[in-house]
Amino acid sequence: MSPVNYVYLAALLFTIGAVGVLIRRNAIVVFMCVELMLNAANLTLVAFSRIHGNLDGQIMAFFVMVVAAAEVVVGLAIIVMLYRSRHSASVDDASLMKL
Amino acid sequence: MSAVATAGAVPSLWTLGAEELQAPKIEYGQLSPTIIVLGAAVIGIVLEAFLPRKLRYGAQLVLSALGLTSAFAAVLALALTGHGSSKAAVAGMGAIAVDGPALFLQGTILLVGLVSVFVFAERRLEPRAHAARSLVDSFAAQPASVPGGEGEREATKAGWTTTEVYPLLLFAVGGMLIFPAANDLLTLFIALEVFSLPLYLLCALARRRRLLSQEAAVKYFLLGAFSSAFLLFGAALLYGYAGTFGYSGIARVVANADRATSTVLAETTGSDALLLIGGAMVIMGLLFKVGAVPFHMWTPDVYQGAPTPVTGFMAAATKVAAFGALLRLLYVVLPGLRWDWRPVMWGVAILTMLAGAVVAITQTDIKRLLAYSSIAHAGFLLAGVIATSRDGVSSVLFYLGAYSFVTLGAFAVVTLVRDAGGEATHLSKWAGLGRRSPLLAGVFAIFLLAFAGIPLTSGFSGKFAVFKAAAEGGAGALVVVGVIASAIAAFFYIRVIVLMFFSEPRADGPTVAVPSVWTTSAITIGVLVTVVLGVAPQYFLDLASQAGVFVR
Amino acid sequence: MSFPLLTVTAALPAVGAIATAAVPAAKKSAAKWLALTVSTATLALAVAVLVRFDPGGARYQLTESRPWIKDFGVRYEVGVDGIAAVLIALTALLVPFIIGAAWHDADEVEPSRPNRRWRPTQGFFALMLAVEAMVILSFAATDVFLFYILFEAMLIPMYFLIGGFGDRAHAAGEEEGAKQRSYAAVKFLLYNLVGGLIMLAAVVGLFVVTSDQLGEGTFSLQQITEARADGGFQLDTNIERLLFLGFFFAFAVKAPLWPLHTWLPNAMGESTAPVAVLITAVVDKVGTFAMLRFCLGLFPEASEWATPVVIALALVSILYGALLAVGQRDMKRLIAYASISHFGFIILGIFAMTSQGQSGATLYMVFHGVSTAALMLVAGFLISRRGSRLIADYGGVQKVAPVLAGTFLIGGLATLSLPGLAPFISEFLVLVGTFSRYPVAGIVATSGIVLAALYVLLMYQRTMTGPVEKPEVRAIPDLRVRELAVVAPLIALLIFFGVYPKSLTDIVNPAVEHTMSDVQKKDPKPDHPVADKRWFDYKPVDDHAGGDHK
Amino acid sequence: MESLIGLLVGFPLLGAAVLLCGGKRLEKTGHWLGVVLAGASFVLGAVLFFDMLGKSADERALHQHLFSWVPVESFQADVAFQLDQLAMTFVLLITGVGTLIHIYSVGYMEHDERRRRFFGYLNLFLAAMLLLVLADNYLLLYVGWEGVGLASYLLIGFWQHKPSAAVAAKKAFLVNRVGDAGLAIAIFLMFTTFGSFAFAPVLSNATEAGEGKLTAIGLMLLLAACGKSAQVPLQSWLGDAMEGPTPVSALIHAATMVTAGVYLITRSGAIFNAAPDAQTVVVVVGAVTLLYGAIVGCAKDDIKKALAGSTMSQIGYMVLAAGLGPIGYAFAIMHLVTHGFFKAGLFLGAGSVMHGMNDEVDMRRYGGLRKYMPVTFVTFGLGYLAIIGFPGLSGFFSKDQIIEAAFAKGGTQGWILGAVTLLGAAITAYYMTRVMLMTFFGEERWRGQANEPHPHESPKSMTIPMIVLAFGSVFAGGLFKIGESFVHWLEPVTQFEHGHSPLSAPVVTGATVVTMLIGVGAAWLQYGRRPVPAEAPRGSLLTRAARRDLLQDDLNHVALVLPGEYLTRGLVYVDNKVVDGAVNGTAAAFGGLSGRTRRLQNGFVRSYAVSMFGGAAILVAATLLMRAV
Repeated sequence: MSPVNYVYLAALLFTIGAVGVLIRRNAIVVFMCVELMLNAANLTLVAFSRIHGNLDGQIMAFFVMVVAAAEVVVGLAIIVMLYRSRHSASVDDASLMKL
Repeated sequence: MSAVATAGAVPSLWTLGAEELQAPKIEYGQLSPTIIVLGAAVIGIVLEAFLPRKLRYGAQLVLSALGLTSAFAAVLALALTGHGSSKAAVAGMGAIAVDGPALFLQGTILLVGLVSVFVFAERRLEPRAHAARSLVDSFAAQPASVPGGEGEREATKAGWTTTEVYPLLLFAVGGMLIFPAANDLLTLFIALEVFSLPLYLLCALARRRRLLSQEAAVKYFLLGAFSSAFLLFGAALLYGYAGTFGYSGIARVVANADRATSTVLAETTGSDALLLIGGAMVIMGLLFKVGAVPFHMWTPDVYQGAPTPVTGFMAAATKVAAFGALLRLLYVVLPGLRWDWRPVMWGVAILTMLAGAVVAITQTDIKRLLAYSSIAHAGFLLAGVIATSRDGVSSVLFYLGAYSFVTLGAFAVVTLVRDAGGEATHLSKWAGLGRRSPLLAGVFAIFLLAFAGIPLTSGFSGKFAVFKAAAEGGAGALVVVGVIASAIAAFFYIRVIVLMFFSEPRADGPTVAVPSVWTTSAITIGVLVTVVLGVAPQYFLDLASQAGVFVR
Repeated sequence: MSFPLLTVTAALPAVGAIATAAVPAAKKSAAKWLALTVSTATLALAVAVLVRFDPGGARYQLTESRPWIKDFGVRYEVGVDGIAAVLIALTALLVPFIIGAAWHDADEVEPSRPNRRWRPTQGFFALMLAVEAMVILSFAATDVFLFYILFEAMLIPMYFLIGGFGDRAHAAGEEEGAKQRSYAAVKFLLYNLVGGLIMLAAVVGLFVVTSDQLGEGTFSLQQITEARADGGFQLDTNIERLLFLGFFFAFAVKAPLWPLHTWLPNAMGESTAPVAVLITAVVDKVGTFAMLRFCLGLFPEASEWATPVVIALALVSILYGALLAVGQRDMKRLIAYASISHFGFIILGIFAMTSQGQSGATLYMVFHGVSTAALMLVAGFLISRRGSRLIADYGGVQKVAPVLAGTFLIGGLATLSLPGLAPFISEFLVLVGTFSRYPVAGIVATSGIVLAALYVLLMYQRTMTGPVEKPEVRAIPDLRVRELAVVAPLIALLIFFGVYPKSLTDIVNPAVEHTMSDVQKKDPKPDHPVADKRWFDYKPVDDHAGGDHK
Repeated sequence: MESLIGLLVGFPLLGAAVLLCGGKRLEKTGHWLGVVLAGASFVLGAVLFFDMLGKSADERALHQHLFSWVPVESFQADVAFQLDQLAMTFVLLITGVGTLIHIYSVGYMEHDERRRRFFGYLNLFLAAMLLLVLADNYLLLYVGWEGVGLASYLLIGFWQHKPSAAVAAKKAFLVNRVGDAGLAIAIFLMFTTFGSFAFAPVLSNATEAGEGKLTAIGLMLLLAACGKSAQVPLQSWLGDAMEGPTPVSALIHAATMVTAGVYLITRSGAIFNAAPDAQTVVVVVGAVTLLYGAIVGCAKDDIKKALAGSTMSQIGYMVLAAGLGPIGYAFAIMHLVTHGFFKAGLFLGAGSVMHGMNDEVDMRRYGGLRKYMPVTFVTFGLGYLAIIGFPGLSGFFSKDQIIEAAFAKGGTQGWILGAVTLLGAAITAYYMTRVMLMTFFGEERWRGQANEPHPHESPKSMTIPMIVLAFGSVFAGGLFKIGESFVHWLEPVTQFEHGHSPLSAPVVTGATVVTMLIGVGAAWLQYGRRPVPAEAPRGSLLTRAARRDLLQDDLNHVALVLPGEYLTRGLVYVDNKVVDGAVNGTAAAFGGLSGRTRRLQNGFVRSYAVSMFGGAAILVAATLLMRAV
């Protein structure tokens, strides 16, 4: 199987993630979709790393994982805070500021 | 398995021989500004853990100020020793460029950070917590507590303050220092996250109107994460195209230099789709940070909800960092694609200028108004970016410097106009401010006039520089659109001035708090920079134009 | 470098403005006297400029030049030709009178007890001096960029003068008055700002073309003119036209030219009379001056290209302004529309491209300034007495305040260009200059003088004559000494220049010649020129030389 | 001697300045200052006159160059005076009659609290009028031209508390302005044609220019003359101008200012001579006005308005004569001078009557006044005889010669003009007899009125000027006629040709006398034999129209005033709604756009994300598209 297919798969994942961000209401799920997008990127990186035969992509993937973890920390903190003050994790409820 | 796999020479982390590892060469001197700031941030965290509550404020303040000042001194030293021009080089194994634009922007960011620290440190505005004698600042007593809940009340009573904001600010500044200097996509992404994550948190820390603050944080975070995913995916595609993350490497591939030598490259570069899609997505990530239409929608909400000192810092510093990164990306990585991205950027710039100006007309909240104004200004800056000339770079650099101080000053003024509910940001409450406090209103009017680009203010010099560069770069039509947008924008800046000076003060109008020396000095610096860059900009134009060359 | 007279002339009121603003709250009248003293001293300096100016000398004199913003090709370059010198003198002349007339204008907005922060009187006079400084410097600027900066920057103090210290005599009550006032101020600022921003695009464009052709971007008028004379600077026709339009638009807003004029009646109506004078007599002159100096000087060919349209617009302005003046019920708006009509004449004179037209236009700027000042200030005195701007609220003032009515009439007569008063000279020159190149336009414009008589006399008739029917009018006192001291010298000047305009034409003519050579135009020759035009070259008409004596 | 010319203007100007700026201190004595300065000007004029008489005809013209006035390139205007025979004639008339009327006014305005100002205006008028006739170029003439207009404006509206006076003053100025515009355009034309507008160069080179140009100049000058001299179609102001104090009517609106048009045409003779078409128009204007004025004069019951109609008519004669060219100029001026005497006298008489009749002006409320004011009656009667052309009196000589010259025009034109002038003479006799009869004869209709007047003779200061003018009315014509002295006096300036009338002179004279007698008879039949009704009868259509100035004002109202008002109102609307509306509309449009656009900012994160996603898609697509294109 050509590694290129992994790239296609990654693109699919990325799209699923993006669409998930657009259609899901729950902040946690939205956030997970973002993570999905990051992972799609990881997959792409690894696949291209394979294709190009160098390590850069793989190293990048590690960095991305770390960053994603950090993002989770911050993100969850914020989402939990939101949940605690509103008793809802729906992103649509957080729409006090508009226009 | 494909041919590549069977070649047997697939390097991986597991097969890599230890003897091939070379110790990375780090130019500590050239990276010192970043290292100092990040170091200070780490120390800040440590202090936070070990110092008693009472001492934290003072210690953090000194540490931040010291860290930023010494980092700025380091930048100065680097610039004076020619690292901005003749000795410009790529440091940190190709990760970070130390050149004119980088140093100029780092200097600007550090100054902005320093002034922001001043605004953060203001503790005279909020009423004292009655149980405790301690003064409090604009940040939440205990961010984790539920708004309006028991925990919050107790924390407030106890007079707690969130001194973590200083290390957070330092981390953000650290990330921002790297961002415009990042010389490969990996560093770019890391820097983006390093400065974004603290900002998300800072947004959530307002003492008053915590629901809005939290909402701002959520929105900023989700959308920020969303956009960084795009950036990352774009980076991955670019990597797929060029086989490297390094800017110069990609640029070489784009310029068709390396293709012949590599069969793999010949395959991946066979179609430019990877390059174009990847480039567009990376640019999109940066445009998000810049606040360009149609990636601007977070701006008003976040600017409005975030604690005003944070808004000021974010509005000024993020813009500087993001434009720095955008410039480097477009000028170093994608100059070969100029004919592809220029038309697209034209569209974005025009949309941004017009949308920002038009929507601002009907705003009723001063912070949202300034947010839309910042969108319009992003448009003007994009006009300079599109010039694709050295003049374009230096004009954008100058504009950024000028703009960031006006913004800081303006938001600092906003922190002072208060009523019982905290800051009185609704415009109707600003009616007649000129009667009650002519000095403050006058200062704010100067900032507004600078935003509007009235001559003898820094806004005018900046705008002129950018338009000049754009016109010379053949973007005369953009100048015309810019001029029209300026005219529209003038309308709402003037509206605020009218409100302040020519409307009768309301009986329940806000009071103008008398600030401590911190905010005063921040505003003073803002006014000084605004006027000096307006009246005698030549020295700074020289600086910017010397700093107008990227190292490749 | 010799003594920088021009800089000092402009800087003195600027410094005065700062000093005035700094006067403590309790010392209101000190601020007034300081402002008056400074403006009078400025007048002395302006007279020195006139005296040191040698009409037979170089085109620009008293020049100063130092680098300012190298990156933008900007220099601090000032210098005066005859036109500028005369206009600087006008500005410096009018401001003391304006200050004198405005002596109590800020009193009404004073807070009931002195307030350290809110000092309207100080602010009012400081703003006036600031405007004066900027206007003077903009007349002296020979660098386009420097001019542009002042052109824009002077809007700000003007804006505060209009919006902050408006006319309290408002029919619809205080609140509505405040609304109207701020509307007027915003309108003023927006119109001019939009004009200025469009000009900014053209300024940027000018930089680009100069840097393209001269190697280095420059805004120096002299440098560009010289380069063009050498053939080193030739603009593409289309670009030149675009740039011209950008500049012209801004000046046409400022001047104001139909249909960009509607800010003026609002601004003049809502501001106090002295500020209205400042607008129309001083600040707006920068617009017409700039047409003469920059549009014609920088873009001669485009100017010629645009001439038919500009002349048509000027004619429309003349008639339209006059007709609207006839239809006004508000005295100050009437004078504003009259000014629009007069600006039409000035622009007509400039674009007629004849010596008479341009000399006439220059004189027109000066004389219109003085005559409008006289008329408007007296109108202001009247309005402040009765508390109304509506013409219908008056009637028979002549009976109770004959001196006021007399000065008002003289101001009005000057406005309708009665011979013997200064504006006649300028109007006639403009008309004759226009006629000699564009006869039809000349004739159409001439019909404006009939309309001028109509609106002036109609206003005079309705306000000053007739029986005194209203008790408020009966209580109107005559002019006070201060007010007479403001008006009398203006009237004296109107008469003096009506009789002896040569004192000004001698200064202006050489400058006009230069402008004419900029646009490479010559006056049209008469069809049957007579050898010499002076009577003393002729014998008295010979009784047998009559011709058809059969 | 030259250097004294300026003083002619200077004396009254000084008087005006002193009187108008002098303030209350001059309230008591100011009017005498006015009289003295007017007199000084007259004396100086007389001195210059006798000096002039001592020279040969060719050397009589004097010049005084004061200073260069408006020099701009080829446009060279000087303040310079030219005193030749024509100007001298006017100087004497203006200062002479002017001084008399100053004296008269001392008495007439005795009870007016603003008398000082009145004399200031009168002096101002004298100065402007003298400037008008002394100017050596058209631009300076223009100054005087508008200057007299100003003085006229101020004096008509002197009683400003009367709205009618204020309106009349404004109307006079406005109508005059139309004429002034004509003069201005004439000057423009001269400048573009000759490069000059001074008399000497223009007039001596007039023939070099094309006839078309000259016709245009001539017509424009005629327009100016029409305005100033109340000729059709710009005559409407003169009747209303009678709102002014009577001395003003006598001086300005009878003797001097209104004749300035005749002066202008005569002065510009060289231009008209070379432009026959323009001359024809001049003649037509004169003929029409002489009939118009006469008809209007017949119908008016207001004594001053009747006289005003007469003035128009008489000036019509002069204009007609001036339009005849060199055969008529001298007679035009001659009639102008004699008319100056008798018309001023008539007006002063009318003023005297009003003075004794509580300022009543309606002749139907006069009657039988000859017993009460004998001096007025006699002087007025002499003026009356002079104006109707009673043989031997001034008017007879001057008018008769105009009628002769009209016939001498030759051809059909000559016959028509002759007939018109004769008809005019008859009507003149009719309306003047009417005035005479209604005022001084018949029943004392003023008796029994609510506010019964007590007619009495006027004081000396008023009667003496009337007597002096009566002398002029009687003898001036004869004096001028002796040896054609007046014609020879003017000939160097205006040229003179003998007209060749198809009718011999005695025939014309006879016809004139006969028509005059017919007019007198008709009037006597109507107003002498029968009692005059105190209320005006309805009258015929023509009478009613004539009472309304032959519908002139109505015509103006419909043709000019109403459309003007609509235009003005319409423009005010346009300015507010369209011009301003466009701008406000643009602002509002941006506001609306803003309001609509900001709704996109709906507060939902997911919508923002959609926008970003869409934006990214577009960005990518656009980039790809750019490559594809």
